Amino acid sequence: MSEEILTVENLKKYFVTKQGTVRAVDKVSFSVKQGETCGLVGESGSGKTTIAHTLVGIYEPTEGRALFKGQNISKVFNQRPKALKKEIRIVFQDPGSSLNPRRSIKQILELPLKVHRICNDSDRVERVMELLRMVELPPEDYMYKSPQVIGGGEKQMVAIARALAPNPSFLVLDEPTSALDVSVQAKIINLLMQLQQNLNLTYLFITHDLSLMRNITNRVVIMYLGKISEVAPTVEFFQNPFHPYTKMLLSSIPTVSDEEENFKPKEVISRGEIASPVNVPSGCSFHLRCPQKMEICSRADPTVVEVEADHLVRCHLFSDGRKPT
Amino acid sequence: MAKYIISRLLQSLFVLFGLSLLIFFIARVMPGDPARVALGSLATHEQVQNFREEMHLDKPFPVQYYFWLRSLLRGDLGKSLYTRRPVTTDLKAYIPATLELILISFIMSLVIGQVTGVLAGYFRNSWFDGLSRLISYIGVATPAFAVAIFFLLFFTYTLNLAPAVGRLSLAAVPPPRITGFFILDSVIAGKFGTALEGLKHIFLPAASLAVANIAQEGRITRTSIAENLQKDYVIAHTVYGIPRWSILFKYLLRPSLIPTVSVMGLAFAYQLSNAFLVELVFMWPGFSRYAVTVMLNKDLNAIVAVVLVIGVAFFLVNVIVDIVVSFLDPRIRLQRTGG
Amino acid sequence: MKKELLVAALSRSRASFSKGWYKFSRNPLSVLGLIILFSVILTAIFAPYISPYPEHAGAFTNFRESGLPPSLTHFFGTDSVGRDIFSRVIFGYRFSLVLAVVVLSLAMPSGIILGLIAGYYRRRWIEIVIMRITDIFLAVPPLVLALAITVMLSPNLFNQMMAISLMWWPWYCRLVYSLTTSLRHEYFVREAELTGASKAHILLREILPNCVAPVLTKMTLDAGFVITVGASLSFIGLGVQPPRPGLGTMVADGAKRLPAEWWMAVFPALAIVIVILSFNLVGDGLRDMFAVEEV
Amino acid sequence: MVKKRRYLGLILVVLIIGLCSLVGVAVENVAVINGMPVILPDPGVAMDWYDTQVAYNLYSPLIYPTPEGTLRPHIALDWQPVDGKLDYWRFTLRSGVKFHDGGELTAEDVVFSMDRLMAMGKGYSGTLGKVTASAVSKYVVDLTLEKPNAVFPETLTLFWPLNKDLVLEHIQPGDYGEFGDYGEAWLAEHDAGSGPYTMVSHSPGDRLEAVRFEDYFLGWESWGPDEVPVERLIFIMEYQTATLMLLLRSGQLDLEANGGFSRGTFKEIVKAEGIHLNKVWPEDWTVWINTTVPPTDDVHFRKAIQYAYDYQSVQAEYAPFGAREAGIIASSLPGYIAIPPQPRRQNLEKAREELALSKYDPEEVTVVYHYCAGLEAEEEVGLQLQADLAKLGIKLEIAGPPWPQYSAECGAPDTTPNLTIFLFPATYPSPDFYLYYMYHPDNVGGIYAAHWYADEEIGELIDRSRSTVDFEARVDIYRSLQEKIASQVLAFYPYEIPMLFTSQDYLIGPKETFPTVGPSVNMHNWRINLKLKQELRG
Amino acid sequence: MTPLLEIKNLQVRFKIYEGELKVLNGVDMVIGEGEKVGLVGETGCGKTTTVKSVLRVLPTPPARISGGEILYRGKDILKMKPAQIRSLRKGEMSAIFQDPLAALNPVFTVGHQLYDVIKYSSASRGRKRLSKKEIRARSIAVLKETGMPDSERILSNYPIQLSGGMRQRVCISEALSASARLLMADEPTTNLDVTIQAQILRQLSELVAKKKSSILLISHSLGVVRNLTERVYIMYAGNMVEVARTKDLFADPLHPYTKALLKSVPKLTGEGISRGIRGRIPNYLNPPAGCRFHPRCDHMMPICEKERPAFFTGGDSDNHKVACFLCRR
Repeated sequence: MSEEILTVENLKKYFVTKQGTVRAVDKVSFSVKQGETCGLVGESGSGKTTIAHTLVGIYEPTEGRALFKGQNISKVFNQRPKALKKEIRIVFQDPGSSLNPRRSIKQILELPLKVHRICNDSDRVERVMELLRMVELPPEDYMYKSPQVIGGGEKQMVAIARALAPNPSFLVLDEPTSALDVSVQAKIINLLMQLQQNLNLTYLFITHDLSLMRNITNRVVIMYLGKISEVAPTVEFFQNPFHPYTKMLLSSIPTVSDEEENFKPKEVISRGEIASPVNVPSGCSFHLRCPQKMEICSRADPTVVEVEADHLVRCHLFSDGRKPT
Repeated sequence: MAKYIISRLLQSLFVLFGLSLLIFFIARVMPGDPARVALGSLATHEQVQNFREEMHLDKPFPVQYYFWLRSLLRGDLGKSLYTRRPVTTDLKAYIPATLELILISFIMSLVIGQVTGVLAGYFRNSWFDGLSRLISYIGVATPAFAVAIFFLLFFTYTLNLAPAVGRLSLAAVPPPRITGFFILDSVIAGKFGTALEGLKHIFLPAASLAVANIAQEGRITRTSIAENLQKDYVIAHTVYGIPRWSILFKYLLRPSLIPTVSVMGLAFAYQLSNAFLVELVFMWPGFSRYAVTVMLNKDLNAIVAVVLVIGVAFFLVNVIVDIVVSFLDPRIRLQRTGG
Repeated sequence: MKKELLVAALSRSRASFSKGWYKFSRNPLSVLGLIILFSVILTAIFAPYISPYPEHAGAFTNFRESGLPPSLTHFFGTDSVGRDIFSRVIFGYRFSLVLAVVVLSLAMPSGIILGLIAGYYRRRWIEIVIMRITDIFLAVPPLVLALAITVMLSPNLFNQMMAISLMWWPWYCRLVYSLTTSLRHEYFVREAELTGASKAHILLREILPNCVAPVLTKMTLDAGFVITVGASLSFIGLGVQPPRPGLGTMVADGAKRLPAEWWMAVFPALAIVIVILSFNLVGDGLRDMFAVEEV
Repeated sequence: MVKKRRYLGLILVVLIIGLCSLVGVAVENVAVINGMPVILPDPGVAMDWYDTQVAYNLYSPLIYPTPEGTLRPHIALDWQPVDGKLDYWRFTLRSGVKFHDGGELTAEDVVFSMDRLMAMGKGYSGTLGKVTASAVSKYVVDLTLEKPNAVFPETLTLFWPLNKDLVLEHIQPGDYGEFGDYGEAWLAEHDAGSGPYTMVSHSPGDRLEAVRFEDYFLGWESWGPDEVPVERLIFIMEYQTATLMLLLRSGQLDLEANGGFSRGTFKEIVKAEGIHLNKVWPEDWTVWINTTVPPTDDVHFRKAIQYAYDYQSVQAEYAPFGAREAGIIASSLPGYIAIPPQPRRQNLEKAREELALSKYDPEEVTVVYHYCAGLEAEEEVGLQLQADLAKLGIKLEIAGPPWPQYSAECGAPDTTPNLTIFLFPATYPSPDFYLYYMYHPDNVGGIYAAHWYADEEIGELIDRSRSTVDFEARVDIYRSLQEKIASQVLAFYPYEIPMLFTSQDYLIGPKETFPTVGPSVNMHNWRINLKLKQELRG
Repeated sequence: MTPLLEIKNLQVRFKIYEGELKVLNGVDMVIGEGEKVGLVGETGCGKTTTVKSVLRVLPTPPARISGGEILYRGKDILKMKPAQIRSLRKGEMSAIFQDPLAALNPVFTVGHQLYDVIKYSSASRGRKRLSKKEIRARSIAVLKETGMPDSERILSNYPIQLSGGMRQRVCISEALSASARLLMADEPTTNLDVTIQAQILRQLSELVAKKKSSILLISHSLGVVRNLTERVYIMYAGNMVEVARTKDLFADPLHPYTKALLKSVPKLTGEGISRGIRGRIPNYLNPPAGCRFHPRCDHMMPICEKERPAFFTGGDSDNHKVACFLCRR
């Protein structure tokens, strides 16, 4: 496969709050290859959004770094070169909050064009219309509308168009469809897939929805409480999940067909609750919920090991690099 | 909570310091000669000059301020140029009268405002609601001095119901000073006649002062009751079979009190500044009338003291309000204790 | 093509306007307030043409006609030097409205800009400086500080305006500050930052428009409040100077003649109530208008 | 629970009201007097009209003024210049004058009080000049002056001896060496006097109470059948006209001695039952013209203003209350002359002529007129002048700053407005009061001389009058002084009016004269007719 | 099976500025005694309005029930007096709401709220009043039933101190503490993580089974409904479009909307994702005439524009009913 466009190395992001230090992201490493869709999966509090925000420069990492095309991008946005801002773009989770309700869609789409001087004044309207067409919104109907009056799916389309405006090569998609109905989600996912092909984009797709991952990603990175649990190529992962947590996750998914039901791992049933990121349990942070807990789990934090080619897992069961029997 | 109060205290110390600096600065920059004002028209130039030296008025601004700060640390707010006695003595003499007034009007506004607010909120869009809204609009829109004048005209001049001047009849002997609150002191001293007089006298000024707050509080309570009525938890309580009255007076009232209590700090501020006008109209020998007098007399020390006292009072009221709100609202309480 | 787009844009704004008007007019009191407010403003603007005795608002005495009760020739009666109170009330509105306009147009922009800056640069020294200064001004009710300052300046309309303006900006500063601190975490602000938009763009184009609704509502309510404070200062004797008619001054003068010549105080006082009432009603209407509707 | 507490409060309130209504309030023989804010009743510090408001009740002056402008013995039975040069005076004191603590007032007390006044340099020390006192015997005091002063006895109406022993008992640390603070702090809330009333409480600027002193040296007259002595005096301070009228009508206020009412209220009082207006001595309305700031630094411009003012208009309004044409000194005083040019009428022709002679273009200048906030009579003059000057094309700006500020403005020539209006009664009964304080170059500036015109010639004339022994010769000098002053147009004088105090009909004085004296009221021998009070006020 | 709740042709409208929103356009539904019924629909299709209508807690105005009947054991709820409704709420009907944080009073402790719920619902039965101790014991018991860890400590906590899952457990305890005969769960797990969702759903189904309650599970997620219910209603834009036994519906969806919806759901088996449904849900102000789905339907026929389709029996079972003219035989 093609080269790695983004590499995250030992990324750490801690937040200091009144209640204590929140270890949102704790030593996370992974990479994304050119042209692929990498899925970053986790439940709430797993730190997936923090990673996304660190990558685009909302936060500065506490430790570690991220490399984009070999360039260190571990800086906040106002220290980033403009060219980088043009290359890496993000689509936020909440379509309601990501579009300024007091600006028209035209104004919203024009901003990146102006900032990055993509085209001159006369072409700008044309480009805005082109962008709208790209996301299948008729420009005549939408250009002068306020984001307030359009539906959630359409808002997200506009947000995608805005992200695409300066011709980026890398898109961080932070749960772009989690707030939407499935029928709308389907539409947007299809659009995204199509755009990826047409524009040769690389996606880092963040979601909590494993079924969605199954259908769109090349690789998945599973996170739990700020740490990576498992990294694997998608097909491989779904056929053969290693980590007890990922199994629990898979088994919890509500399904709509018997085939799916049969597909789910059976041995791990969901129990317990995710701990607060302020009070991460010692040892393996999952050990309190883990049905296969061992004595070591409460003491030592396991390290990531590559069990099979490209399939990494962070669990004491696999500490010797092999599958337990 | 203690930590929170301490941090508030530090913050308010800074604010009060800035406030005194601000007043000092403005007073120095502006034209006008406080010494001349203080001594009156027959004073000779020499007398004025001597007086300036005595009060450090001839010194540059930072020196004056230094002297003031130094004596403040000894609990001395300086001498009033107007009454020629320590400002602290004046404050002690006048504050209770205003406190008594504000307290009574506060109770009036709380009781009347709450009751009308709850009823109007619950019986939304009824005739009662409409009437109370209309009255509250007018109440909010009428400046305190206008209320005072309308009340005077109606209650005193037309109906001859209430006296219009002072805390007691002019010739009456005030009760021995214990708390400084005439009504309370009279009751303690067993002079019930005086207490009744005091009540009669305080009624009009307190009512004039209360009008705006009644209107404001009624409105806020009404809105929050009406708003909370739509909340999911009210629906949930209803569905789970909790009776209507319990929902209204327990589950609805407490969260609805939060906004009402939250604005009480501001309401107190309004009452205090309205007292400036009401005390003038009703010749109420209180702190606010004293404040207006010293301000008009450019009595620098007293002005600074008055402003600081108001600042401190405002701060205390806000802290109390905060404590009450955090008692009512666990969300705030938990946030503050960091739990 | 472009023309069509323009037409579309126009019809959208017209639709949103009429929707706004609907929400505003749902409360008949707001409409009443608007009507009163407009008439007051028009009356103030055309005071010389509307008032029956415009010269009575200036240097004029007619001792023979002093203290006349309300009649058809003098709707509100005459004052102690024989001036028509009705005419003077009309001119008095001028000063009240000018006061409100000047104070708000001085206090609002400065307060808004400082609030934007302080809110956006949270936890930086500039926020601390601005907000601590704001705290100092907010530590005491505006009337008290305005009174202290007006006294120290010499009492006239100009100084009154300056003093009240000086008291007023912190309220806007704090309002916009709190709006900005919450808005700056909104994704659309983040997005603009990440895109690389300038600070000016973020503050003025992204954040500021979202503050318009609360600020505008507060402004309308404040106009009434400023007039109250101005009238209160005038009532104490620190406002519009004679012979120009200040409503508060007129009430104070008239109060001396209670109860016999009640009209001297009552009509100017009612005039104050009416103008403040209309501002409040309109302000509430605006609040309804800007309120997010839940379906 | 909240509800229960509320009920508890309600019951408590009802209970209190119930208890209260069972007990009435006892009525005493009290006179409530409204005056100016009394702040420093200490006669060594007291200054200005308002401070001395109560002085005659608490203290006794050395010499007593009469409303006619003459003097009569009081504590001093006799006074004479010793060598005829008017700078060395001998006073013989009355014996048996008792202080409130029972001690007798002697020469020693007078010397002490004079020393105190001079050492502190406050109060009326400026009016008296530099005085050295020495006791000749128990009842004889010599007072030596720096300069001859023919009106020195008149100024002694403002000198009230204090009880030396009592003051010395209460001195606190202060600036005067062995005398500490000379008892200043203590005397702010107590008295050390020999007057008809003894102070019992004082809240500066708000309220002062005094009770009758049985052993007053002039004794107390016997009372009529329904008449009772005023046992207690309460001085209050209130400006609100409507409030005062309400208090007067309800019988709560017995005497209004501030005089701050306006024409409309006077009319009301005249019509009202049970209260009446008392015309006291005349006062001059004076509008100072500041001669140091443009455009009023031009004498022609000043004359133009003088001619432009319509004297008849406002004066006519007050005619029913005794208003008449005003001069430089009060018309009741010896040596009064009407100011030329006569008759004093508005003369726009002349005004225009004078304006043409002045160096200012009326269109380009603004004249500023200040009056004391809240005083309608002063505002009326301003409004009238504004209308008059408008006819000449001159713009007059009127403003009414509050009193303290208003009087302070006159402290420096550049802050003094072009025109400032004041009402001047004589603090001591002599034309000298007007002439010396208002026109002597030593006293230029301040509210008594806000014209800022210092003329050595005038000064010399005034000094000459002060050293002239012969009364008639002195009066001649007063006349020529008035003419000289009038020619400079330092002020214009809208009208003269008696001070108008309002009192209850049931408050009765010894000789049916009003109890005002100097800048004070003296309630000695005043009494309340209870029957009348009952009839009038229920 | 006797019907416990029967909704017949329910019509609800909301008044807004632009006019009247015709939100519920003739909803029909039957819930049998002890039956587990699902109601699936996308955002804004009227699911919550239906529940609120049944509970009689719809804010009126702006809402207005303009037609239909809601029969509970044969009695029309819409015609009941307040007292009757109150007694219904005590032990007959109960509900769980989508946002547990909003459904709990923020300023009272969990224990306090639970206490009152138990106190008032137990009082109705004519049983003797429970003592404080008994109520407390029951509170702890009902919390435990929902799988709440550490339930005694939870009683003194405020709702914000709890995690989303725990809050929902508290709500379930409140709803079930009165042993409700009919439980309406309105999107009970929407805001929860999948692992927690799985636990809550498991717990809920166990409890319902134990208490032999009927349940109406409302969700936008087909998967959630499939695992928990016996019968499913599919709702679209204020209409029921399809109802069938859960197994039948997922095996053989008949309505074009149901089909499209099912295809839009991403599957674990990775079959790719369909292009969704074109268009968007109709504006309730001027909903399409006839079948409200027809503008988005790939199989639109002329009649669809004119007539609202009635329920036609389709598929293999008599219980499988579809409101689509395609199924008219």
